[in-house]
Amino acid sequence: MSQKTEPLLQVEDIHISFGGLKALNGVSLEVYPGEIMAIIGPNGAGKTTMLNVINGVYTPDEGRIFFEGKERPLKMKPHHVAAMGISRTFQNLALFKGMDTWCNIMVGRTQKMHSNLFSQGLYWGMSQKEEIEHREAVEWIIDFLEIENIRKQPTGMLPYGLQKRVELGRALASEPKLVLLDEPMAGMNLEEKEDIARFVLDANEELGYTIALIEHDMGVVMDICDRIAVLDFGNKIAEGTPEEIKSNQKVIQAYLGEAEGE
Amino acid sequence: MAFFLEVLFNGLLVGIMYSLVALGFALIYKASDVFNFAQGDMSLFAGLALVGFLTVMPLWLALICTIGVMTILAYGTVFIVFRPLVARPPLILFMAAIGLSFLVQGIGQSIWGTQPKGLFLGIPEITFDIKEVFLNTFDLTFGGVAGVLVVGLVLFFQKTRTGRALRAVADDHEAALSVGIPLLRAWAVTWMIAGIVATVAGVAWGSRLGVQFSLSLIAYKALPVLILGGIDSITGAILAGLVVGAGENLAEVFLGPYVGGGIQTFFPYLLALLFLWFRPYGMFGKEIIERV
Amino acid sequence: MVESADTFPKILLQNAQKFGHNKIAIREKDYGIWQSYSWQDYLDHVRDFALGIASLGFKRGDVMAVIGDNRPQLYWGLAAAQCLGGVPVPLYQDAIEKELHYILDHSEAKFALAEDQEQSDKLLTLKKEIPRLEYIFYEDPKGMRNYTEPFLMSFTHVQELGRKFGKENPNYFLDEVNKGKPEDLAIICYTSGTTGNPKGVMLLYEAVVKAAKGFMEFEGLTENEEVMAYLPMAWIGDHIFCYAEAMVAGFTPNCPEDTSTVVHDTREIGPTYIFCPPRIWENWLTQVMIKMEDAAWIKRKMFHFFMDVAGKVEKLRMAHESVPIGLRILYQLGKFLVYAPLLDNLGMKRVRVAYTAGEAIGPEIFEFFRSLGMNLKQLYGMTESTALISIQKDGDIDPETTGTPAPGVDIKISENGEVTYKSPGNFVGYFKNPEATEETLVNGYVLSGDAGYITKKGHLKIIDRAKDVSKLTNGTLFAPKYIENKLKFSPYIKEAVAHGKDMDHVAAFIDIDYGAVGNWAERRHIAYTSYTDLAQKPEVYDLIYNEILRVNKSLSQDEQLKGAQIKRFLLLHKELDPDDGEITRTRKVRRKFVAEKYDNLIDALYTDKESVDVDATFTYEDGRTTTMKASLRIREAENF
Amino acid sequence: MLYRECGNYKDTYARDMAIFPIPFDRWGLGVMLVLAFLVIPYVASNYWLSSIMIPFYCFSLAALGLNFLTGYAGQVSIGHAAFMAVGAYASLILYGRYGIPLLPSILGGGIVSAAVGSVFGIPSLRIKGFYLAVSTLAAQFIIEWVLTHWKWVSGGVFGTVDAPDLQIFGWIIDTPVKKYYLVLCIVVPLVLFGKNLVRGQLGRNWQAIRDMDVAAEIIGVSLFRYKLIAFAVSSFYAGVAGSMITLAYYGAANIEEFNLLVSFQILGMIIIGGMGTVLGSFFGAGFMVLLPIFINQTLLALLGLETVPSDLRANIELIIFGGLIVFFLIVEPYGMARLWHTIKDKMRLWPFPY
Repeated sequence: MSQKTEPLLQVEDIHISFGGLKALNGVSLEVYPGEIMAIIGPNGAGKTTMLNVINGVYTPDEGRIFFEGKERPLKMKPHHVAAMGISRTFQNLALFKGMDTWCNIMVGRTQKMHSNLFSQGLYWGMSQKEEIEHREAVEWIIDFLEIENIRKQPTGMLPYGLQKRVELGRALASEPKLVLLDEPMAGMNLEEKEDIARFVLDANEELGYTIALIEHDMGVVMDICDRIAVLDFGNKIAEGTPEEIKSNQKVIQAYLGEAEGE
Repeated sequence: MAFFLEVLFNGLLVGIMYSLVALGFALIYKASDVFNFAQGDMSLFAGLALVGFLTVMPLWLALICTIGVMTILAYGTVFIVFRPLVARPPLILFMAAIGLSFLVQGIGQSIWGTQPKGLFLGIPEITFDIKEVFLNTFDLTFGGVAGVLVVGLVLFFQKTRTGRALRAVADDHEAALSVGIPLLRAWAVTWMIAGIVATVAGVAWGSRLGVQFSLSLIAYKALPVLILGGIDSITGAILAGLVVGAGENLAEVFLGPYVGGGIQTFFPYLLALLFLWFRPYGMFGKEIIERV
Repeated sequence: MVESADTFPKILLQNAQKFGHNKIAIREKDYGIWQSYSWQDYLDHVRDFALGIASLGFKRGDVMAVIGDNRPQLYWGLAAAQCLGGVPVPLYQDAIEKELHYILDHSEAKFALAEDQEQSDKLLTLKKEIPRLEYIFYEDPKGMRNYTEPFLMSFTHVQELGRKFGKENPNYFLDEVNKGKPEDLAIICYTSGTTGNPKGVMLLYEAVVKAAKGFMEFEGLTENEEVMAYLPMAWIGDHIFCYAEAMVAGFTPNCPEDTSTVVHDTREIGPTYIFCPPRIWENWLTQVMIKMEDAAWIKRKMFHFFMDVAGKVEKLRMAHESVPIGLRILYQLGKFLVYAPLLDNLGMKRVRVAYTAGEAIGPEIFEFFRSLGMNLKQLYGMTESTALISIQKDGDIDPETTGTPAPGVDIKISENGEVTYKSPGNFVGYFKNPEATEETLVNGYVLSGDAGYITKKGHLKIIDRAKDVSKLTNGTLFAPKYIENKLKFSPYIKEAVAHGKDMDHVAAFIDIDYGAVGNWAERRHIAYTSYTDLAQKPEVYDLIYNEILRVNKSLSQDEQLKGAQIKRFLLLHKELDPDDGEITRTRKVRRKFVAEKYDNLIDALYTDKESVDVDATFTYEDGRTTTMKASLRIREAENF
Repeated sequence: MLYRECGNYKDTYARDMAIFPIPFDRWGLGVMLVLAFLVIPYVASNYWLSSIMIPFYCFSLAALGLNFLTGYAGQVSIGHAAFMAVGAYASLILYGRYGIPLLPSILGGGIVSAAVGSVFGIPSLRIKGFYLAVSTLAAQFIIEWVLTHWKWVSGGVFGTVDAPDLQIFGWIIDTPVKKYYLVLCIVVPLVLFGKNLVRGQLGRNWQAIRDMDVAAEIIGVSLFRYKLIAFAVSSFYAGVAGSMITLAYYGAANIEEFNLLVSFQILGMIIIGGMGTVLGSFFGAGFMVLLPIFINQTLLALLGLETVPSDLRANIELIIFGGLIVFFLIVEPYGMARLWHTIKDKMRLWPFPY
């Protein structure tokens, strides 16, 4: 993972505030192709806000966003951002509870499906072809994430850990250039965490996905990430390799501070 | 000019009534997340009840009885219909309210019959004019009553202990529970107040148009008011009521003739839609920031 | 091109010609659907892989080990080795490294085909100690990206090599196949002997082919059968079934997606032909019973009522007596309400022929499935006979026996009561183990090592391992296995070990069935923390006590074994576990081992102690061990 | 108990994703179709055909339409009858005034209504939840007003237009049986079409929006596009339903047949029938159509109250109707369809409990 290559995603000097409260205060980040990059920081540091800015859920007050070298408008509809090749999982489960696992993942591929309403209604011609070829792709992901036995179960019923896994699958389904994971391991037991960590690594090494993730479990972050950026109260206080971060005074303080706060 | 003022003023008088009904909606929504579709039917119910009682007792007693009936209705609603639905998605509650509206209407009409009934409270209907602006005592009276009630409610919620408790419930159910405010009782009280509001509206409308099914339609007047003002805002309800009342009256009188008349039915909605396009949460509604 | 189809490679060619793409040769549930391969595909895959390993230096007579869950690629691996005149050696996928090490080393395997990362890892560690092992292939590339060993290749990669090699040597494959002769060695199956090291049973093509044809003719199998391929490939039962018979008859084995989805996948396929050991049938029955226990009482009542009906009808059927009309009507009703849906749920609606073999099966279990209308039959066979010795004919069923000698099989009972046989499927000896061969293979007859006799009706009845049959001090015949099986017929008893050799009475260790007893306990709100805890609950002792009485009663029926009723018993603090060497992979008790390991318990059983302490040592999956103290109760049991 | 799934394996995705993968369901459907096409027309009395079956089919279609919008896409609409009205008037004008053939006119009605529907769908892009629900009322009132006040549309303030005789290529459709077939032949294909929509990409995206709209959009579902499509499709179905019920049942387009109450009834149908299921639309419609008949002919008769005045009956209907909506929301928020599925699952597992 060489720093020289030009970044896949680059956000510059992002400012955003909600009703006077400054959520992000001039934060800049880069994600390089092929890396696993982590954004860490105490609660309320603005990590998720950053993802939402990237996804186009929020429109920042100031700043610039580049993807694959091209600048994109600050105000952009999320599904257009998705079309650019950025996918995402969510901090609090955001599965489509009414649908089966495989349908959830199938939705992830919606951008790739183009058959028109009539073809779909008749389930004939293009739409049938599409449904089948995308089902194959979905099955590949199901196999990759080892969730065969819940393939046809409504996701609402699934245990938490599995739901997170399905969400990961949904994010990978779009074959994105960049995957944003918002606390993929929050609230999991050790075993589940190891599983997800393995899948994230596989996705990165085997499938070559570029991944940016938010995570609280330092152990995991230090293990699997190439680079780490640390946010605190809407500012980036550090950035670097796990080793550098470990020894960084500001970071330690930020965390201690939080510890006292709690 | 005088005519314009007259139209405007009459519109405002009607508007106050709208505010009142809308207030009923807003109160219940704030307190229990229920979008009470049955508000209009409650007015009808109250009207029917009052007429019913009037046949056997004097007005003052009849009014008290009506209020009593509405209270029972309120408690019944909360404990039979909404108790089992606590913490269900708002959409479900909304639909339950629709079901409720059928129940209330059906029950009311089965007890007191469907045919229109006159309701005479002996309020004189004298038309007089101030600088050619013609008004009549009847409208004024009810405009007044409604106004008083609106002010009263606002004060009740701002000043009294119960009122504040109810607001607490409205703002945060868990918190309210944690400080020991019994949720369901709070709801019941709110519904009771909404019942009284409905009664006033019902009586006012009833004594103007006669007590009949169409009374329940008053709700559909209040709805645009509600969304225009912002579902969860009391101030919004009041202001929007006046705006809509005035607006629709002016529109009917000055625009109506060109398009074939009868446009009050939907003018308020058009107004609300246009406004919401720019402020999706109404004048004073709380905006929800998307969290993911 | 193919002279006579007398070896499996030739039969494969023949099938490919005969069926081409019109007939499915094997299916695997993968990526959510049943991936199907026609006989032509089957051949193509086998050829490519065969040529691939040939290009890597696999020669006639070389040995290839195969290890993993049932996968088409692994079956192709077997065939590929055979095509080149090599010998496949299937291994138990759950075998511990010690066993694997022995077999790999002893079989002189040059190549090994593994299913996935898990199996490859085992082989990689073993390769360090066994340099003779040249190449390791894996079917599922998942997680293998970081393995750089040059001798480690994916199945598909080898096939590519094969295609290249094939272009250069177009006739190589056919030539090699045609070199194959019926008297060549087809396969070496290692039997997990109850004592000592596994022995490599050498089977020739003629034996396996004859055995397969034997089954086919005896049951009139066609190419339209469907079978489930989910039992260990190293077990002769699976080999004869999903490989040999499938080739000879041309029918279709189906590999489930995962061990956790077998039940579901079986239901989808609806096999027409089933072959499994009693414990599988037992599991199914237990599952049924547990589920029905949780059903609404009305349903439960209905279920039990109709099962009684079915039981009565089946008894009459077996006795060849006519079924009264009333009962018949009830049976039809039951068929609609219970039997048919039940079979459908178990995925056995389409079963034409079902076998139980390898162990004695409990009459209750046997009759349960038969009474549902399934043609379940007992089969007596061993690896040494390619699974074919005696078999029950349709309409000549006796739950106590294993039927009459199969066509072409001659059975003799030696004077010491041991069953010996000569069958077309007979093996030619143990690999690199002449002594054992001499002991077992005496002038054409195989000494089965089982004690048994031929009943008046000409059926073979097996009592026990010959060497285990002994006498109590009071002289009565003591056949531990016979008693243990009777015990194990209870859904609550997983394993049992009976003691009594040269003792004055019979005593027993009991291993409760954690699932069944646990469920039983939960329904009675008996809290328990672990197996050990559950096993020592007085309520559980009572539960088992009744089972013991049941067994004693039935023993008291038999004049010979009357005196061998169970007097004292205890519930073990742990399940007997192959990993601890207490039972074999095929769940046969290793008596000596157990006797030595638990001698203090046995002693206690023959004193009048009320309880006994043990230091229980457990071995976790990862190999770590821990010890804990436990005190086991001992109970007296009434005799009749 | 009747289900037999053993041996029903799928070796291609095409088979696995077929519209009815379970054989028993296919047979079930077959039986239903045979009943609908070959049995009912010959055993049912004219009264049943024209006053029960035809409205039942039409309302099923309308309910299905609303189900797309509310049950699948999660956008509440309480002005749905208005779109039926649009379809009704549009097809009458096309057929009666411009002499366009019957079937094209009916579909045309649907298309016009779809267009109107999408216009009223536009607010849903900015407005959510109750705000949206209320604003759909606007459709009801505005359309009602237009239909009653624009002479060009309704020819008069009463908003009544009589339907001319129905005929396809000279084949006169006059008897109830013929009308029944006309309706059936339009409903069946449309329902299958709809079933395919909801189980395909469109349906999945709708449900995604319903369950978690923000997530859906981030995943790549264009809310704008799919909400509008939902409005369009659902009003198309409503329009067709409206025009058919007018042509084959009422015989004249009358705004009163499409008033607010009807809108609520359709909403009630999908609540009681089951939101987010095609089957539910039929359950709900059947229920709603049969309820009055049940009350009048059975309930009151049993109670010996045949003499109850009609207005009171109407009220009793209201009470039962409202009561049931509440009841279902409390007991089974997913309606009769869910009950049916529970039974179905029991059948599939029989005799096992799970």
